[in-house]
Amino acid sequence: MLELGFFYLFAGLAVVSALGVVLSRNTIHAVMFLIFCFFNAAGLFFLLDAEFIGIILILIYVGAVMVLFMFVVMMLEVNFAKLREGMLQYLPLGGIIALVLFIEIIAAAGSGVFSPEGIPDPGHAAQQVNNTVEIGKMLYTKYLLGFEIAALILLVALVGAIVLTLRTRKDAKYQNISRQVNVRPEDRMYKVKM
Amino acid sequence: MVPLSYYLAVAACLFAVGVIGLFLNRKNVIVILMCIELILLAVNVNLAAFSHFLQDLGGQIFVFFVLTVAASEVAVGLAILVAYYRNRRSINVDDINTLQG
Amino acid sequence: MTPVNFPLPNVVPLIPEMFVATMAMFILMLDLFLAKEKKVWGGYLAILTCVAAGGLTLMVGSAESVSAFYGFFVLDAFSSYAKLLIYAGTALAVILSLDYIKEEFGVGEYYTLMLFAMLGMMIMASAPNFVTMYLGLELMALCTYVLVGFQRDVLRSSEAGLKYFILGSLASGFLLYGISFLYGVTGSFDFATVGSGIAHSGSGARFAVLLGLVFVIAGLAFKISLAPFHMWTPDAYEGAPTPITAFMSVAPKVAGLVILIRVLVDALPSLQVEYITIFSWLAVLSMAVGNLAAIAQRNIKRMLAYSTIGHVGFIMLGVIAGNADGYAGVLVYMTIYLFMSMGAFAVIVLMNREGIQGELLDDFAGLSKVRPGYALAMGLYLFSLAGIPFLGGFWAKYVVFIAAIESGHLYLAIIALLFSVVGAFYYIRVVKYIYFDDQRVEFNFVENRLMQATVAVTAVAVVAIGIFPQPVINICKAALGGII
Amino acid sequence: MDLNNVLGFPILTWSIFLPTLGAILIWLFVSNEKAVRWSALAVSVATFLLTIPLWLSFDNSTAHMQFEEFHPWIEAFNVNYRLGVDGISMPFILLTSLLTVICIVSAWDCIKTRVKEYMIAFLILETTLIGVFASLDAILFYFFWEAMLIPMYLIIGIWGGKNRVYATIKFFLYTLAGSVLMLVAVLAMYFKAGQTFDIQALMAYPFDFDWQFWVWIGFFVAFAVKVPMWPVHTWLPDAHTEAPTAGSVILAGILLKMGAYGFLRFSLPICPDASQYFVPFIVVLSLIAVVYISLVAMMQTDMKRLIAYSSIAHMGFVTLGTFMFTQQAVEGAIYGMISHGFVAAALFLCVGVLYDRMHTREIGAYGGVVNVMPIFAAVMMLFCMANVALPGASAFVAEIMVLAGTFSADQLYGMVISSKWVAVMAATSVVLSACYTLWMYKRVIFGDLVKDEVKAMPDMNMRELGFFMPLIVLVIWLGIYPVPVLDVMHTSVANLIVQATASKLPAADLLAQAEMLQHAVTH
Amino acid sequence: MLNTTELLAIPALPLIASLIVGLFGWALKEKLSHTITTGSVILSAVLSVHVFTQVLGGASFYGNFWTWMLSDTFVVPVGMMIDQLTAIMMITVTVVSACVHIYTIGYMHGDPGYSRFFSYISGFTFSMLVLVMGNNFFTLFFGWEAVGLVSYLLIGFWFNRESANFAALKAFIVNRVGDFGFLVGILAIWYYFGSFDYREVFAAVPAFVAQGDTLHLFSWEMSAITFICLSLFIGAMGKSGQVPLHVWLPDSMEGPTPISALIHAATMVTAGVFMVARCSPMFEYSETALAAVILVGAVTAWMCATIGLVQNDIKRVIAYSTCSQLGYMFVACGVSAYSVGIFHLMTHAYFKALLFLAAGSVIHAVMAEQDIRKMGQLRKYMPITYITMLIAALALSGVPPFAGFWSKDLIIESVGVRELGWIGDFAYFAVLSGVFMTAFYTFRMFFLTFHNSNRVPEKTRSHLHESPKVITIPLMILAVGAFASGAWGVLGLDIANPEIVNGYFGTSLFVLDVHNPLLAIAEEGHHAWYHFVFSAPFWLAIGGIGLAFAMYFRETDMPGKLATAAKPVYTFLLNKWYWDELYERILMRPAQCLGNILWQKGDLGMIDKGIIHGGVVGGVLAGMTRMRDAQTGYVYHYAFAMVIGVFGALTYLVLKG
Repeated sequence: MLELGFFYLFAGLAVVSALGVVLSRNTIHAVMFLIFCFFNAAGLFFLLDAEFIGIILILIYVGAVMVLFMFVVMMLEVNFAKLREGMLQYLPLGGIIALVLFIEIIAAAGSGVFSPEGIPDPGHAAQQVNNTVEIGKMLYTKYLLGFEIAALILLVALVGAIVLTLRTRKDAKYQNISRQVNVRPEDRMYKVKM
Repeated sequence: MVPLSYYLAVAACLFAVGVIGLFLNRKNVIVILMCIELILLAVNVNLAAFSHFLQDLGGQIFVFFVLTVAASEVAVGLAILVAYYRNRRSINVDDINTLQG
Repeated sequence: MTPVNFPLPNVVPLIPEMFVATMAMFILMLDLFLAKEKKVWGGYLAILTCVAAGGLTLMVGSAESVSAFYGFFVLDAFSSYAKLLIYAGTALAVILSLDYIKEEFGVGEYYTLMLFAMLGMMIMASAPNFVTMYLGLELMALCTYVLVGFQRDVLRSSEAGLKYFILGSLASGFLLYGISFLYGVTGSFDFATVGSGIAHSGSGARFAVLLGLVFVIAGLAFKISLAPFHMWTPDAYEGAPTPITAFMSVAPKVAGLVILIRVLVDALPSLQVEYITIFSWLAVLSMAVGNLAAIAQRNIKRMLAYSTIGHVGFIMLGVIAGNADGYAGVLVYMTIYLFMSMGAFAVIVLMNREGIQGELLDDFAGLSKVRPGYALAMGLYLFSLAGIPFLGGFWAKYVVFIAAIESGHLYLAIIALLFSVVGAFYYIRVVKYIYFDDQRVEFNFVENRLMQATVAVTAVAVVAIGIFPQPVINICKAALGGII
Repeated sequence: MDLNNVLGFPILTWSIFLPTLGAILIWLFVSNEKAVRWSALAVSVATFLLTIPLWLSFDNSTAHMQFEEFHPWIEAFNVNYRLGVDGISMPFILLTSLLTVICIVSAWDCIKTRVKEYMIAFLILETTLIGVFASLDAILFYFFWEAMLIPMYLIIGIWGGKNRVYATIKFFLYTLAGSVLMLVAVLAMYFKAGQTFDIQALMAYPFDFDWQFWVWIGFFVAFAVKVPMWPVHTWLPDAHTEAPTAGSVILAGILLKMGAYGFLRFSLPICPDASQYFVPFIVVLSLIAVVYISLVAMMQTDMKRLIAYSSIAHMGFVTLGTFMFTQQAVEGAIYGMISHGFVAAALFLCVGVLYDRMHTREIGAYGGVVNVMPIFAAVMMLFCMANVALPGASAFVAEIMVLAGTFSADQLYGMVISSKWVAVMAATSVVLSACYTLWMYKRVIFGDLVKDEVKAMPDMNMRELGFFMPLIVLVIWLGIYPVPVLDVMHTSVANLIVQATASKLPAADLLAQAEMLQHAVTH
Repeated sequence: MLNTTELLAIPALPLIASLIVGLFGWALKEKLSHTITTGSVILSAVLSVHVFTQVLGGASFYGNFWTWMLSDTFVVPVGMMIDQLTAIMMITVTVVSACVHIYTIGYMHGDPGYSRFFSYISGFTFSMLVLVMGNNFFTLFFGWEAVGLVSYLLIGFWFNRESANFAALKAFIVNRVGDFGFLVGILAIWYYFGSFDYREVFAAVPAFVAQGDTLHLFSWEMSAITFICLSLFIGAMGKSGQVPLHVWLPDSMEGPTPISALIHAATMVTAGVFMVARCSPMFEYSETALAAVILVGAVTAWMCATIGLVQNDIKRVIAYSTCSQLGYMFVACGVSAYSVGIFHLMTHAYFKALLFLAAGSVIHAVMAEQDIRKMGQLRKYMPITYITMLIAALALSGVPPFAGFWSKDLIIESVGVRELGWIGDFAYFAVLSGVFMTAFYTFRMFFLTFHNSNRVPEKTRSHLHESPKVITIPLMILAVGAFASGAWGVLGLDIANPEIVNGYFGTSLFVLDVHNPLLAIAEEGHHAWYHFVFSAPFWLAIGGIGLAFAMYFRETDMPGKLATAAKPVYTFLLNKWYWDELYERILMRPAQCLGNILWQKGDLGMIDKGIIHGGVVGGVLAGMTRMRDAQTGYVYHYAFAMVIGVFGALTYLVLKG
């Protein structure tokens, strides 16, 4: 019962704050809503015995990604957005389609195969099973390839982000590695005829 | 006990909010990026729920990968956004239309 | 804590992937140590990497299907052939970049990202499950987002990157959501297990399975620019640096189609009726969008973007056919399309001046009088794209049409052929500019031997395949042996 | 595979690819314009000489394919490189190789820009045209059929008149749109007939009526556009008007024949029942071509347009003859195509001669040409009279045979009126062709010399006379002694008629179809 | 049997001459040109006479030389058949042609197209000979078309004259209308008889008629033999200038006068009569066709005579007279007096050629003036022309003993004795009144030219002189024919004698006994030499001449008064019954209008603009615009499209179940 209560709490807050992300006029508020949403989602993960995922959601997302968001929002000095008429204009058709799609998804979610008869609740795992250890084992054995690729993805993201945003400012001094490597004695030292 | 469908319904709500936010949004691109985060969060909730109910750790590991990728995406996405902002001096979604037709 | 035993998996099938990853990182590092005028070495190295990877793939590849990394990687003839196509597409795109990407900053990163993108495609081609597929796809996608927006000082490049990124993320979201449902029904990410799981799932799961099917198809359709998931294509093609446009027009399509076929064949075989219905609609829509909207274009990159959409519509006939001939047709089509598309972009890049010229149709006016060789080659590509015989494009269409007719989709073949007539219009209109009109602007060609060789080789290939298509068809049929 | 090739040497392959080979050599090694002209001429003459043994060694007594060649091409789809000719296709190959020579000579001085490309385009065009007539594999046929579009598109587009872009794109798309449906029909037959593209095997395969019906329509669209039949003919006047002279010559001389040849090679023998079913339809379209188009031709103010329309009218005769299923009509149709190949070609060359001097095709711009160009006037008179189908000219033989064959076809399949009245209506062409041809001749050639531009026109030179000479000889020779040419066709046409009149349907189907026809007639 | 080589030489000689002069005329001197052609034609005339004498002796020829066309049962041979009918046509053609050749030497002297002209008329002689000598319908048709071609070329000989070019075009096209019928007839013959050969076809006719085949067009029915004969007769109408296809013949006078004489009077225009006579074995079995022949012939004979009354152009008067006389010939054929028709054809050839040549001589003298109102009193200047023309005029008017009398009288009698209902009555009236009018207009023309007052303009008056010998000698030769051929025909060849069947013609013509008017005439015993004194035609002719004498011999004001008094009639006749205007209104303009409508509205409007540009291209462009507009550039629209895609696919699958 307690679990259900927590579920409703987390789920409700997650959905409400998700709506807040979409509806708030102030981007900063939107980011804050998103952070809150993630917190609640992490709560749901805990309810699902997925402690590791829940923790990294908070650590990585709230700790790093959301900060990055906030950083960009601040950096770009975006004005407070005005709601435009355009939104209302598209709302009827868009709303209907989204609604029907939503109902279809809900119908799928509630379809027989996912009902308690289809998949009975396995209950919560015994305390001695360490979720993080199990995940670690899996990551380094069965899912090793995925893990390596994920590493490459992070590398690519790093390179990509740098290549797109790093600017050489005229008023700052930089180290030019290739010039340093390619330097020749003549460049640095020249004989002065006396 | 909370049935699986409940989790899926929550995920569906998050997904729907994300999608609606994506194409009804007229504010700025950052909100769109956040909507995408919502969609991915919905996926994660789904996967975690399935993982728990099927007693299969694979789902959680997939969530782990999704989170990794999502973080990378955010990094790249924000970088592109910054580059765009430098050129256009705006991140209003209605301004992103020089390429069309 | 008990020590965990980490057995070393069989890495032999992954040698090409490992090699490419290593080389990509090596180029990234090397770039730091190269002087400005020598940065282009990174490009040459990237070309060598592609070639060497091709050699390695041929070495490790076999007709039998080899599985590695606990079934997270599969190497068979199908994936090997797809990889060869991807190498060729990447190598040609790199060749086109040699003179295009010249800024002091980011040259090494550019080639690195291209190689990483290629790596992503390679992984996609070899993915036997959704995890590998997703990660490969994202590796490729992230690289291409960056590459599209690579000209960070150019508004349309950034805009293209931004749009591509947003929509690509959305598509990933769709794909993941679909995967999650399939996982929910079957409890596995492995294609084969998912396939049997769906086959044995009861009617109660039907709704969830259809949901998964639709969302997975939507996610993959985005990658291959199938309407209505194509909207990013024209904008991204136009905004991206031309070599990247060339790159995107072939290699990711190959990877996308290969993974699509694998998903359909292995994971969704019991939903064939459903997905054929969906693809029929999407194919017709793609042909309509691609061939009709292309007529309105003045920018040749944008026109070729729509043309790609149209071609994907045609290619889908092979997928819809749903048999070995159809899938082989897809490979044949992509092989021939590789040459046509790369050749056409090579000419566009050769005409490039200040990043702009060579993009508008008007710029091609009178080309035949100034550079008859380029004009001839371009004419061949265009007629080939239009599907006129003695050029490869004819057989490309032929193989998918005959597969569609064989499987009873006569009406689709007729619709496709009628759209191909519409499509012929905008191709021959370019020929009109090249051959019938007088010169309007000064030409200023890039003189690059490798690029000229690219034009020559692709033109000869288009003609040679047009006259003797048998080898290509045979190879593609053989490549398919692994999966059907 | 038992090949029937008395020469024991792949003459058809050589005939097809010699021009391309020549074109490649010219492309690679010849740069001087004059040398280009001479070498192109040499290649075309060599091709022509090479095709002559086809005639000389031809066995008139058999309807089997001759000079056959066979090589597997694309085994995956059972597409083969299968060549061979019979009495129906052989004359067209000679017609092609001869007209190409004339085209190249006629373009000698008129084409001043991009001579090399022009000659190469023509030689490649020749390859595709001969290929069409020599193919015995449906895909090979289609291959050449479509490939023809590329050189023709360039010829009209690069060297054409003022409105050439519109004309050439129209031509390209019209014909392409038609042919793609043929491709569908061919591919559909492939699976139905047990995975073969062999034309002879397709002829033998008993398709049921529904199948024939749709395949026939697929073919019809392709061929009707090419012929061209009303109402899909409007590309032709435009293309003809804008094409350079030699382009018009080859267009009228050969390209139009490909459509009717297609009817003979595909529609009739492969879909005999559908062909019979569609006879009334074809008859109506053909009569429209004869009457309607003739009236339209009369009102043209542009000479080339007028001749183009006259070509459509004459091709109306050809399609009429093709679908009459009588020996005379079919032979007349084939003969009509050959004759029209020469006559229309010659008329376009005549216009070309005038155009080279005045650079206009407007009838009104001329008048009194005979005063300054008497030889030309005589030559043009001859071809105008041939166009009118006066006895002694080749066109007469064709026209009379078609009419005779039509007259004797008797009860047409599903027609309300007997074929005699069809023949009578078609015979109005006797009057109408005279009206438009001679009226044009009168306005251009006769009359007083009042226009200064006309006064300055020199008569034909030896080169011009040179390319008219063979045409004059041929038109008259074919007009007064057509028997050798007809002899070539007899057996093949007789065989064709047997194929086209023998139903492929089982008896029960035939009964049902007869009832359907009865139904159609009574309502 | 006749000598094949000789027979082949008769058409071959003019052909060869024509080709030589035609191809190499530019290199030949005038003298060489005319020597070659004239020589060959004279030679062929001599050979023709020789053949004729042999035929008189009972010889004949029948044979094929080669196969023209061959396809299954469609066999077209080229061959010759020489019988009495052919022989008489041959001498008529070659003799008149020879005279015209000689005449032309003088007449066309100095014309820039001199050798071309000779080439044409020699070619014409060849074609005409092929026409008459052929042994099957196709050879006939070949000659038929060839003479049409030459006629076209010769009418338009002076190609700088707009009117000549127009006349040539008109002649050709009107003839093609006839040819259309002829061609259909030939095809029908082949279809029903399986052959083109005269002998085979004619032999099969009785059996065929007995079999009673019919033709249907919807509910309309016609017997096959009538269909064949009417089709052939349409051809004859075209070639022989019968109403309503007569309009080209008067206009054909735009050509040089020698060819008016040769082609448009003596030979080519009579080809229709020849053909009907040749096909007598078929026409005899179709009452309908014969009635049509009579009706058309009679209408033409009468109508063209009325037009001739008021014409002022000397050649036009003669031309209308030609039409009219051709009408007589057809009437003769229609009443089954084929031999008489051919007889009139022969006599007419001589006197009409003579009239034309004499007129040409006059025109030559008055500097190419053709209006008889600007002539007069020429008798004094050109006596030979005067006398020969007088002979011809008398012959044409039917005054005994000149040639025209014999043949025309027989025609009128033949019409008179046949009982043919209203058509016969009308024909009788037409031919009788025609005699009066013929005599009147002939002598009106004659008096105005040679008598009356001298109205020749001063300028040309000094030029008036008799023509040179090359012109007058042919006149004299033809005058002999015009004088004597009639008597020779009746008395020498026994043409009117029904006792030997058809007289001279023997079996070459076929008449059913019940039809044969000559039998009836013989019963009535009208063939006594003096009977003409009691016959109406004679007095009508005298009356016509008398009226002309009264009105035109001296200058009087009678014609003017008459014209004013009957102004509507006069105008109506002067404008030739408005036939040209009628055709202009109901054929030419509507055809052009229709052509324009079909072109502008049909081809350009409906097909090009409507279906192609409007429908197909318009559709494609509309699709294009729609597709392009969908690509708005807004990322949310793109996302929306993806959502719609997913929504659509999912909903579709869900609804489908």
